[in-house]
Amino acid sequence: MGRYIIRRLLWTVFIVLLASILTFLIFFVLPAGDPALRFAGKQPTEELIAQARVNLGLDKSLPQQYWLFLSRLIGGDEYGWPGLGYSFHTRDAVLPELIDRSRVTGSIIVGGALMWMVIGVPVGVISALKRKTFWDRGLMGICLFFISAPVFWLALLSLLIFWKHLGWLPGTGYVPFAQNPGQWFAHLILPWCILALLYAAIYARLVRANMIDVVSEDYIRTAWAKGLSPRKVVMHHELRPALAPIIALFAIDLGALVGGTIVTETVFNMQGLGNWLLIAANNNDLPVTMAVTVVVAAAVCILTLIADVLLAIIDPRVRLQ
Amino acid sequence: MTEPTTTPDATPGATVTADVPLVRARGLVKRFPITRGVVLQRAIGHVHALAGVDFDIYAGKTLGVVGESGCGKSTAARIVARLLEPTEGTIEFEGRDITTLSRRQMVPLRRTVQVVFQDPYASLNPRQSVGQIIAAPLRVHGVEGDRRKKVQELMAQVGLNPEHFNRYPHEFSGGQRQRIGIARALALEPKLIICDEPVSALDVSIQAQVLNLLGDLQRERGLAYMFISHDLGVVRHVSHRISVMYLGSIVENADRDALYDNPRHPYTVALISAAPTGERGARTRRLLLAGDVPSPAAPPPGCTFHPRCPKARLVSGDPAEVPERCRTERPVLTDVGEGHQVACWYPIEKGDAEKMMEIQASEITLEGDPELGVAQTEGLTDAQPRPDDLVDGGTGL
Amino acid sequence: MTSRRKTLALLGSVALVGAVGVAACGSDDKSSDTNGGDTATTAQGGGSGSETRFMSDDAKKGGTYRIATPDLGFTGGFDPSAEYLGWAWGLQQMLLNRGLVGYRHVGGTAGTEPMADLAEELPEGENDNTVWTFKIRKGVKWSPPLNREVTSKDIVYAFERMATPSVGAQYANYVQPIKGFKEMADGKAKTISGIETPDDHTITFTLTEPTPDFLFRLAMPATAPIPPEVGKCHTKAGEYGRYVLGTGPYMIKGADKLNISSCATQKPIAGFNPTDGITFVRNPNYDASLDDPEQRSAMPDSIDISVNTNEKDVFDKIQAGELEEAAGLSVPPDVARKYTTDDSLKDRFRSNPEDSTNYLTMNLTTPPFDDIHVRKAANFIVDKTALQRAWGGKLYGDVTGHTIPPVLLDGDNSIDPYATEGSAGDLAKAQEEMKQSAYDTDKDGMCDAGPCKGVLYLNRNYGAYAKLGPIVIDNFAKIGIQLDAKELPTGPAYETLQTVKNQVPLASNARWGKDYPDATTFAVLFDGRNIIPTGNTNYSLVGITPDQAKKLGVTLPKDGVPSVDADMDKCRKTGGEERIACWKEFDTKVMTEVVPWVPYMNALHTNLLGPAVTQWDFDQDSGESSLAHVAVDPGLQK
Amino acid sequence: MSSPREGHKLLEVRDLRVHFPTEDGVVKAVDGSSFALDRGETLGVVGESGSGKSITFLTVMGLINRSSARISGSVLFEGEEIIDASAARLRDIRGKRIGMIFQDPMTSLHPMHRVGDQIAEVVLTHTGASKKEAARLAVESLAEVGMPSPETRARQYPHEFSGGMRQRAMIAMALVLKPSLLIADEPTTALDVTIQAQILELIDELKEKFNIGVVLVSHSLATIADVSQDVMVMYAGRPAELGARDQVFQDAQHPYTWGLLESVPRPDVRVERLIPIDGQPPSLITLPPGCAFSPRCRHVRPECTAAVPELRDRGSGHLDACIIEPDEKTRLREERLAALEAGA
Repeated sequence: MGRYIIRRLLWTVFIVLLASILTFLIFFVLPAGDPALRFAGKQPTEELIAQARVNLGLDKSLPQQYWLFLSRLIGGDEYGWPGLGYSFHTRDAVLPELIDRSRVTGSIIVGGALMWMVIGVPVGVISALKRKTFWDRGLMGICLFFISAPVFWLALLSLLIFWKHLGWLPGTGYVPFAQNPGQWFAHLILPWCILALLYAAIYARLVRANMIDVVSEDYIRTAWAKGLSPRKVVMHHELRPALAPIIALFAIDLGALVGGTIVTETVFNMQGLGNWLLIAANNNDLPVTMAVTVVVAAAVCILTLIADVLLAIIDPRVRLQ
Repeated sequence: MTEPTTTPDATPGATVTADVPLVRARGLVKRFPITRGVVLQRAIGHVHALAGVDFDIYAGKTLGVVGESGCGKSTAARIVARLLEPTEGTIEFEGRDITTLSRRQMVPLRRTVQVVFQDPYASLNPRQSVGQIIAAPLRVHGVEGDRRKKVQELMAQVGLNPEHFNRYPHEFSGGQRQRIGIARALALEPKLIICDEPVSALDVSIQAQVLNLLGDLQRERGLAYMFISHDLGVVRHVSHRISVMYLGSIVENADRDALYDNPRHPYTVALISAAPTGERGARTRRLLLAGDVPSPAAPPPGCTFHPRCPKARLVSGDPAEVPERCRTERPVLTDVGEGHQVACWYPIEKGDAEKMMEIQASEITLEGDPELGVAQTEGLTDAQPRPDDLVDGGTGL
Repeated sequence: MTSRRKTLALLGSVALVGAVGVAACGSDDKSSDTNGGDTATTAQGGGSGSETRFMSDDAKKGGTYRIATPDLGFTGGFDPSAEYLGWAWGLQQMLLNRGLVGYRHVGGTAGTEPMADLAEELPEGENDNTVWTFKIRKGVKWSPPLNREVTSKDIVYAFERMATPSVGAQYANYVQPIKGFKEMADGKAKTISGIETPDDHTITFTLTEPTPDFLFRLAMPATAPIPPEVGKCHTKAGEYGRYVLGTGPYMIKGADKLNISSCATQKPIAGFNPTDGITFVRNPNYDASLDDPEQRSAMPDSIDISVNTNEKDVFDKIQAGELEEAAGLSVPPDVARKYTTDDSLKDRFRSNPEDSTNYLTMNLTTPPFDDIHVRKAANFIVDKTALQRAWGGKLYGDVTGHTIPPVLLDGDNSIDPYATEGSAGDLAKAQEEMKQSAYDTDKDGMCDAGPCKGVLYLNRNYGAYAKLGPIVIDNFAKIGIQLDAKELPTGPAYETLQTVKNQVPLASNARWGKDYPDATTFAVLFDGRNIIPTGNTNYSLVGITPDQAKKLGVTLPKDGVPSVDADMDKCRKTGGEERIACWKEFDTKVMTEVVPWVPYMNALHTNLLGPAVTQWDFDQDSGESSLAHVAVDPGLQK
Repeated sequence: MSSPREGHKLLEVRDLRVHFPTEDGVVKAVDGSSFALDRGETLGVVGESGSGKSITFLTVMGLINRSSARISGSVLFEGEEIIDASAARLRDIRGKRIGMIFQDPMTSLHPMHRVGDQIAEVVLTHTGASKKEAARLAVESLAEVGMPSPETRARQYPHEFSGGMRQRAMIAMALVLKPSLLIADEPTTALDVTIQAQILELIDELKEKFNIGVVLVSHSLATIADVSQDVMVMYAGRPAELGARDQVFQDAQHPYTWGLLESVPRPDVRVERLIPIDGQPPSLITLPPGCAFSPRCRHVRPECTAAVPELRDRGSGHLDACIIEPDEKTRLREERLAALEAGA
């Protein structure tokens, strides 16, 4: 197990490097505009452009630039470790902003994920157990609605109702937990719900499908033949195999959301990583793009690692190799 | 039907002379690597699915191959069908080495070898009508002419109503589906059909129908069969010559009746003895083997059967002892007369069977062979595929 | 210059959509990208502003004035030495830091007149406008933690920063006439020889050429004092933005906590964070008696600028009273319509000229636009009203027929050599011109030679720009020019246009705005000496010489390309009313003898004000809200 | 729980009917099944797919969902009528007094729980035993079924077991509380030949040892032949023939049994051509009138289709559901055997 985790962590490093190289190449290959032009101002002179290149490190060859990125990443820079440089766009150190924004995105994702699991799993289980009943059809209908409803629209609608009309919740924006836990919660509750509704719906359908598969497994028949109570059959025999496949998916979804809650962040005006990546991409902000890429890649890798370890604990057939 | 012989007579319809087998397989070895890693895979071991196998298939005749899961019988069949590449060894088809042929050169040969699979439903595309399914090989191989007529002829030949060519597989029963599979195999007029457990999934009363159909087709068309089965009764019924396989090797090779009447390998004896016959008191005459088949990933040294072999214990005179030779040297197939080949250092002699049973009786009740049960598990701890998972199911087919 | 990437595929799981507006300079578009149609309400700008300033009789000091923006969008990290965003200039000039020269920060021509700010009074240029001596007001103190009096050395340091390459000063070109500036910038000198400080309150600039508009240049925030004890710790491009100290009525919240005992102890000021926004609070060291109340009324106790990525939410909040106004966003047409049609709300919608010009640029070296008659025909045929509609209609822009925005010509908008009925284009007049062109071989008024087909036309691919394309294509087709439209995201569109060797014949993806209220900041676009291989802003290549053409790989038409370099040089040396007249003449010449553009609109800046705003004005200089003169009633805030 | 009174059969099923209403019609999976079984006896039940053999015993176990099936008749287990017993009552019986094992040991054990825990769960569910005690019983039970090193095995997971071992573990689970009845539904079908023999041997041995009744369900007559005292042949949801093993094998009375015996190739006897049963098993929704086997029967006569034939005792407890007179059948049987011999 220990060796496996170490190997996987090395693998993570490899993936992160690969992702950063790809991002780096995409940045320079895509015809997106020369960042130096932007920093040379509105009326650039050749000297100014050249100077901007030097200032941004764009005067060096691509391998040199990448090497610089890498050595800073590993060795740290004046802003701390890992060294992520400073933003082309805000001219500000990337690391502290990354930490700030990670808190925002983290708050959204963790809360949302908790919510969607707490809603999605029971809904799926109930639907599967009450298969083809009014409950099942009703719940799955609702799920289908949330899966097909555009997140953007749902988010705006929820704001309109709960902020503008009812006035129950504060509007958009983020309040750090350390500043005011109550406000933090009040501001996050809608984004959580919006994020959770879609995923809860997806997960409910998955759990239901898995449960239905599991229910017809031979070993469930064995469980009944043992004279177990229905509760015990569900809790002890059906749930585990039905949820095991969800774990891997959960990890990947969570990882993807690290950089992917763009719509939620934009609508609810949360300055998180997704939003940042969007701004960075719009502004040729290489250091920020690279930083978010590294974080997302690392998050996906580490989350899937955790999922795999969890899966191995839950399902003894899975071997960590 | 002629009496089975080692060198068969030229059967009507056969295109090859008696001496040259249709298929001659020599030294077939197939190893499946057990890999670790996602991108950079490295082999951490091998499943020895086939460990050097020789056999001949003659035109118009049936080679039966029996053995339990993990013995390599399906791997051998797939290699002959060219669905798998052997790791080592050669296959000659009508005297021509086809192991080295390119994909393109294989095309005409593929027509001459067809496969009928175990699960008739899984091997038929549910979205195609029966007519389309049977015509598919004709289309693929560019056979011209009235395909519909040809399809209907084939359907009639295998006992399906030719009017039903527009129906879909789910509208047919299991036995009828297997007939569809057979019709499809026949479409290109092959010389050899590989039957991989073709009746195992069928009900008893239907099995007989399909076996009779296969027999009739062989007589009419001079087809050769390579017939894979775990059911000794079925194999005996269809085969002219039979190879018994155990853990990737052929342990005994003999004409049908010689094998059943006078089995020489202890494993063959056990296999025949274990098969249910429905006879009264059969149980008392059973030779029960201890333990399970070891993992092909870690086959025992020497004779692979030695850990379970009752004859070896008879030879040593001690239920817990096995002769050194069996543990260290691997026996090769040796002719013991009239084309009867056996790979055993101490082939069964008259009276051995009864004696073995006595040993067995004491052994079976004492918790099998403790070493065997645990050793096998240890050999398999690291998610190595189990024999039944991998060798017959995990080949990507 | 803004470079944007509209979309970027990054890792399979991360898809980026949309684009958040970033304003790099006054020229950039912040107009609506939806067509609101015409609304028959007149813009409120253009006047002196003071009459419209007060919305309520009892505008009081105090409260927090709250602004939201989708992205602070600073181009130089808010470091005044480098920052080139007009809105950022406004914040620095009006709130944070006083320079030698300032403005009234009101709308209209009243807002474009230079005023003495940190200087005791405005000097006359001596020696043919080459020597300028200023007396600095005594007693003006830096905000905490500095607390000391501002001196001439602080101003010298600001100029030295601009001459330090690593700082990345984006408009140092405006102070290059100072003697010795270039030497320092090139590393040949340690100081700028043309700046002298006989004492702490006197500073003299000696210039290498007559520069009558030098006062304007000294109103730019980069020339305002910077305390060396802090500035010298931050010489990387944009870095000082998080440490800006000033002498204005406000300071960045938390500036007083800055530990200036050494460079190492300095941590970014807490009140400014590119992620969340920037908050200004009163500077305790600010003495209003040492300032000009005309320039700054400084009513609110604090000004809070927060980032909000949801545009709709921003306007919802303004209407609900949770915000006072937006920055970096144009009022959506549906909201604008509601506020312009309701008398009780009318006062809360403002529309002012931001002194920018929208135009189609034609390349003087590429066929068929190397023929002046084709260019003139283009000016006749384009339906400017239709283009204005594409931008949202009259609330968002005034149709124009010349290059320099009227405010810079003393409000004169009469130059219009290609006027047509309703500004809708005139086929007959266009064909008349076309007939005189060599590209009209059969003289039927239609461009029919080979180069008239498949003419590359560059445009942006989103928002209002995308709506321009079909109109332009349709208009040019009427005179036989068949355009081949290429629509790109903002960044690549700019880069394509700014690379000379691409030889883009026609483009509508660029706009231009003033840097300071003088026409010279528009003339630069036609300065042949400014042509550079990449990053070039003289898109039409006006005044390109055969030498330059050869170096850049451009083929010149046989008659060459007209130049206005001498004309602009002449105007730059003049001053006062003579100067305005000279620029009018210049503009007329550009439009009749060069014809590099089809100018079609001067954009209007729209503002929606929340119900708690009790006083508001427009700052003509920055082309944005005048935060120097806003007031809010906390009781009306939500 | 009442102790079984003397004179009661261990299991007595009378006229059991299990019908599943579906959209296409009522599937008559079991349509009048009657038989009985005593302790120390093995009842072999043979039939093809769809013959109702598995459904019959799933019904006995109470494992058929009553909301989806119509169940009628009588199931007396140790003298107690359990056909309409409450769910709780049935749970009490399942695992404790009736153990059941299934066809595929690969999938019948829970893949995520230790084998020992799965066995111990039966003990914990039905007795007040402590966890420790339950674990001890589980190991004991594993030892009982010939599992080498049972302590180690109890801590392992099913995937670490071979097929034979898994089936042994299933048997250990079924028998851990020493029930009086073991229902084995195709217990060897998925196993290799040599392992099949081991498992059958084991079941027989345990039957003797614990004096339990065993029901051995199989599609193959040969499989059940050596270990059954009584044999029931089922066709289309009804018993076709029921009798002592020797009666059924040596003196089969139903043409369907004849067909089954003749159509199977045997390793010990070779025939040139097998004699198959023509046609297909009937649809359980639209059963043929009268004798369900009549459309496939070579000896069919008009009376066959008139009424569903009753199981009739041909003497000494040998019952069959064919209306042809015994003498006539003896003659027909001899003819068939002669034809078979001719083919050999």
